[in-house]
Amino acid sequence: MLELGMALFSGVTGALVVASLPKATERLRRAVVLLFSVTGMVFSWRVAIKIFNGGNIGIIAQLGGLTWSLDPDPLGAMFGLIASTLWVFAAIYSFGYMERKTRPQTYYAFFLISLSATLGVAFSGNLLALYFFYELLTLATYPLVIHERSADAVKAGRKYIIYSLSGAAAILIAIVLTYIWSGKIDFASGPILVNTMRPGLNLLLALFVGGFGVKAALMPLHRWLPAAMVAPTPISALLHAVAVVYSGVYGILRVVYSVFGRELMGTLSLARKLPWVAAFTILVGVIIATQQDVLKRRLAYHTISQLSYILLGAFTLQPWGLGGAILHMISYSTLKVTLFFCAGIIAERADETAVSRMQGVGWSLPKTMIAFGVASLGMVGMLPLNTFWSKYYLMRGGVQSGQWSLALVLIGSGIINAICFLPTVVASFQGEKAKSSGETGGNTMLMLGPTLCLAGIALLIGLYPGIVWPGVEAVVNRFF
Amino acid sequence: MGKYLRLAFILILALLTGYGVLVTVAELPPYGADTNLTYNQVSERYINGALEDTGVPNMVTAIVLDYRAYDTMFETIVLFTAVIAVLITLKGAQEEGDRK
Amino acid sequence: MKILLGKVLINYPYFAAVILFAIGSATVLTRSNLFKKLIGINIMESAIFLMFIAAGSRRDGVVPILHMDDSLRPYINPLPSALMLTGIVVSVSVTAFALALIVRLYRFYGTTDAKRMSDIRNGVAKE
Amino acid sequence: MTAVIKTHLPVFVVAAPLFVSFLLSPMARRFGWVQSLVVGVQGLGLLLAVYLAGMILKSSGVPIIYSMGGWPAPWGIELWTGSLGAFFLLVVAGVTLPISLYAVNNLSDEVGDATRSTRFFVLYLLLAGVLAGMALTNDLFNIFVLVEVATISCCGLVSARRGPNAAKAAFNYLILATLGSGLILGGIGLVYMITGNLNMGFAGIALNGVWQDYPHVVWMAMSFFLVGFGVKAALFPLHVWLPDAHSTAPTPASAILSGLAVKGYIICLVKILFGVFEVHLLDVFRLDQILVLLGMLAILAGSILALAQGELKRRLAFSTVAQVGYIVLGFGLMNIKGVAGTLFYLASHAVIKSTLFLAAGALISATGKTHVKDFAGVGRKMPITMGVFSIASLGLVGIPLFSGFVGKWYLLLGSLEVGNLTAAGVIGIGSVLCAIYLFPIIRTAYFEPAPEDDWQDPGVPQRLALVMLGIAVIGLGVLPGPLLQLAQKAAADLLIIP
Repeated sequence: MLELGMALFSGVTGALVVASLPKATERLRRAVVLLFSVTGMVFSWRVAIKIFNGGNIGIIAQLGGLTWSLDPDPLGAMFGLIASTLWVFAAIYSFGYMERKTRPQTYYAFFLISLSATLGVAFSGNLLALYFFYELLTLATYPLVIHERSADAVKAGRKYIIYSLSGAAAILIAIVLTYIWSGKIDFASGPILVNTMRPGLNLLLALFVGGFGVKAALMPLHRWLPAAMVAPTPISALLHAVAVVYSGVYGILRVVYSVFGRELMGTLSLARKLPWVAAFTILVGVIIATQQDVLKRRLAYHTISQLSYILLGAFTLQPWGLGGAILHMISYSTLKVTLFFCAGIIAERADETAVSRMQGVGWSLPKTMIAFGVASLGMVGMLPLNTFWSKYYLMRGGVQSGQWSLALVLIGSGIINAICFLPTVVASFQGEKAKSSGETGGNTMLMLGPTLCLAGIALLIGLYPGIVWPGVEAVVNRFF
Repeated sequence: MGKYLRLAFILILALLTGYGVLVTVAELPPYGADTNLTYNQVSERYINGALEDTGVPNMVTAIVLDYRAYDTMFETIVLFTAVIAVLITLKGAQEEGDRK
Repeated sequence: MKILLGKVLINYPYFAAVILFAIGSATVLTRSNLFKKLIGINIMESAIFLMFIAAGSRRDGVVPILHMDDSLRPYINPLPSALMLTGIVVSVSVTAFALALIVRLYRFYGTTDAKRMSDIRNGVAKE
Repeated sequence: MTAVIKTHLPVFVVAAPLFVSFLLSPMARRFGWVQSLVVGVQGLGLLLAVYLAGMILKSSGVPIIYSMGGWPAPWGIELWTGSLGAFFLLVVAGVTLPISLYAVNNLSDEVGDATRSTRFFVLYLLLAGVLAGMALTNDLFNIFVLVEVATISCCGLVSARRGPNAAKAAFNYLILATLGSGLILGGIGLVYMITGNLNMGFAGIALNGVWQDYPHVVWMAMSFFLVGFGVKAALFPLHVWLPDAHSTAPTPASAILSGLAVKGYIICLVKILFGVFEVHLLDVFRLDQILVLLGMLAILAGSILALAQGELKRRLAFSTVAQVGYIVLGFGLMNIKGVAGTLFYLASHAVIKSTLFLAAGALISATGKTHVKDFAGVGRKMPITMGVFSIASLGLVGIPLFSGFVGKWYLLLGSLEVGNLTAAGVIGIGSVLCAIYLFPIIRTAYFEPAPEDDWQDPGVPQRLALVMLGIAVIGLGVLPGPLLQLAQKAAADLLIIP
């Protein structure tokens, strides 16, 4: 109860404190941001541990004539844990990144509100609360997308709002349909529609997947994501590679396992097509990524592709697939944040955003490029890294569901991933040493520290996957 | 072309409305008949009970000033409203000037 | 069709009201002179008054004022007449207000024609 | 004693503002405090409305019937304070109070000197009283007279604004509204001819017996009412007068016109449709489907037209066209959730749109600019105004925990319960379009650098009014309880479900 409240409100409280601080107190502001991010993280860890041990925390409130409930289950706790942990890293990285940027106050305030909104999505116990926090997340991240205030940023923000709100409208209609058909909207008592056999379920599934698919960047609903890359790098890293897009992915996982339930899903004709939508997104996303020259855009398309790994695992409706999906949620997020952080450092320090002109950057920014290289290897799915395990389980899930070709898609995508990133890493260590301000200087440690730390965590999980296994197991046991 | 199309549209609309109105007129209770539905308990009482109820031999007066005096109150309010509206329209709005 | 027309003929006051209503509303919608619009409104309202009064009428009916000598002849229905008194007052009020608005518009634009007013507003009017 | 007060309360609620409006002009010559008298009488009205609504709610919808002049129902005129009446009365009183508070000592720019301001308040009070009358009346011809007073006072409020544009808008409004009145009166005439009653309950009973003999007359009467009230309520293809009138009117007048007057006509239409023709006939003549269709059309067209407007007040005015679509659509759903939702939506839109117009007026008078792109940086300079504007926008878009969401939720429930997925989709699209036309204003206000001008929030009463409305938007969203219950009772009454 207390943990849940503390985790949820630390972000909003922090935002209020930041907003009320005087403008010129940069150090104090950083301390506040760090304090509240860490509070959020600590309490979501405590919530998660309690939930994984079979505990139960729930708050139910009657507001607006409707029932709202916060009642995290292992899946939600896992999502909250991933998001809040990465938030702390992003916060520290932001301190370095925002050093010479304008409007830090707005930035940090909305950064913290987004933390609350994301945790709200994670901890929501019924569809209404999920919808509310999902909308709130859209609104809270909008100012971050348009932080640069350039014409491009405003345009991207507009696109983001239109896509997200359209998706939310579809979700709302789907929620109302669910409520009318089954009379309940809470996740706690097993799948909502479990005993509902009626025509129109395919349509309902399409509405849900279409709605959450916007944020999960399921093709062809992905177009806002590359546009939103105009945001500051920590935001791209955290929100558009992890938190916001995960809220969409999380929504789809919820729909599949808590609204429809896997038995019902197995009988729907649309559900059999969904893995192929995900497979299509995986391949096309990564192929488009190889053709992008701007590093951040390449990473964006790559994100689109990787998110569908998780969805693919979920759509197989097999324990191995779901386990792989959860594991991929953990491992992919660490690596992708690392990649984005590296991209930010390269853009800041070497003033370079194009992949084709990266020769020699590796010599001037060796630590960054090593981290980048490690993360790239992870994206391919090499053994000492955590994504190896998640891909392995995803493939097992695909095979288990009797669809061999899904495993082939994953292997093929791994190869294209290699084409996508490894040449860049190799090229960066060739040629002359590029002009750069190097990896020293006031804010570098603040940026480099979290980056290396995350790469280290990825390696650690790769070597000892047992440390995250209890969580994954708890989630899988919840639904199987 | 667009003009003719618009004209045709208006014509069709007018014809349809006209036909509808014609049918409606034909369907209304026949004019002046004693069997009309308006001769029910309501008008009965106005006709036969007005003197007793209100002491006025003129039934229209009885209705206006007694049975439905609430309407008459609003009738005066309509007049009052119109007076105020005329005043607010004309008085004090002159300073916008004569453009001529 | 014949029966229809016959019935329409029986109900000729209503038919007249309908035609007046059509004339009135057509005037309102097609004329650009503000006075003509206003007159159209008045025609239209008269049409409805006519319809109401006709609805209250009765063959061989007499005015609804109680008279002692002759109670054989029926009185007409007094209610529509009473209602239309109110209706007429409403119509007068609307007319008065509309005239006031026309006066104000005339003071500014020097015309009572809606088309010329919008021309003047758009700045393309030529004397 | 309490019984006497209880029976006479409805009359008092209607008569009090009218009475004060008569006194206002002569009193204004002597005393300087008449404007606070207006606020006072509105405050009293709100208290009484809350009391009445509480009473109706406690007695679970048993109406308070008052026969005017002591003449019982088919002969005299009835005031029928049922759940619907109490509901709308509450809405009227709740919205007119902050608007009048906003108007106090704030009219000199838009309206003129003290005399003109007083006359403005006279018209304002007349409109308020007449709207209360609309909520309670149960007589067809009385509705016509009330509608006429409302029309003339609305046009008067528009023409109170200085400048020729206002006069032109008021004239167009007056002419078209009178055309609508003519149709309404014609409809009343047709109903009277085939039922012989003007009291809505009796007319309904009589109509139930005879409608099969006069199907065309019933159909014609329905369409007369629909078009007549449609013109006045700015139902989509008949909305042509609204944007000019609502955008040129003085700010408080825009607020009450868009927020309440339009709804008054809708309530009258609903009373006639559901009270005289009743659900059964509406069903037979397929009016439910027509209403849903018209509503969807209005939502889409209104929102798209609003998008095209560059002027702030015009954009808000077109948004009203779209929102009227939601309300009409909800009534067409003909189930308890849809109708209750649409009633709640009506209330929440009354609050939200008044808030938006008042805030927009404050912005325009502080900055002297009217285009939506001109308000860069206003959010920091006028925090209260822009904050309330943002809250209201979020409410209109339908973010959860703001009042618009509750209404939309029930509208969606209602439309999906009858299996109308298209309507649900249009409601969703409408919300997105609403976000597209409102959010850019908020973005420029908060996220763009402000010019050096010295812009400020309006004076204390105005700020108080804005804050009251802002709290109402959130309050209705978080705790809609009693109002929603009342709306549900009203819906049950309308649909004749015990």
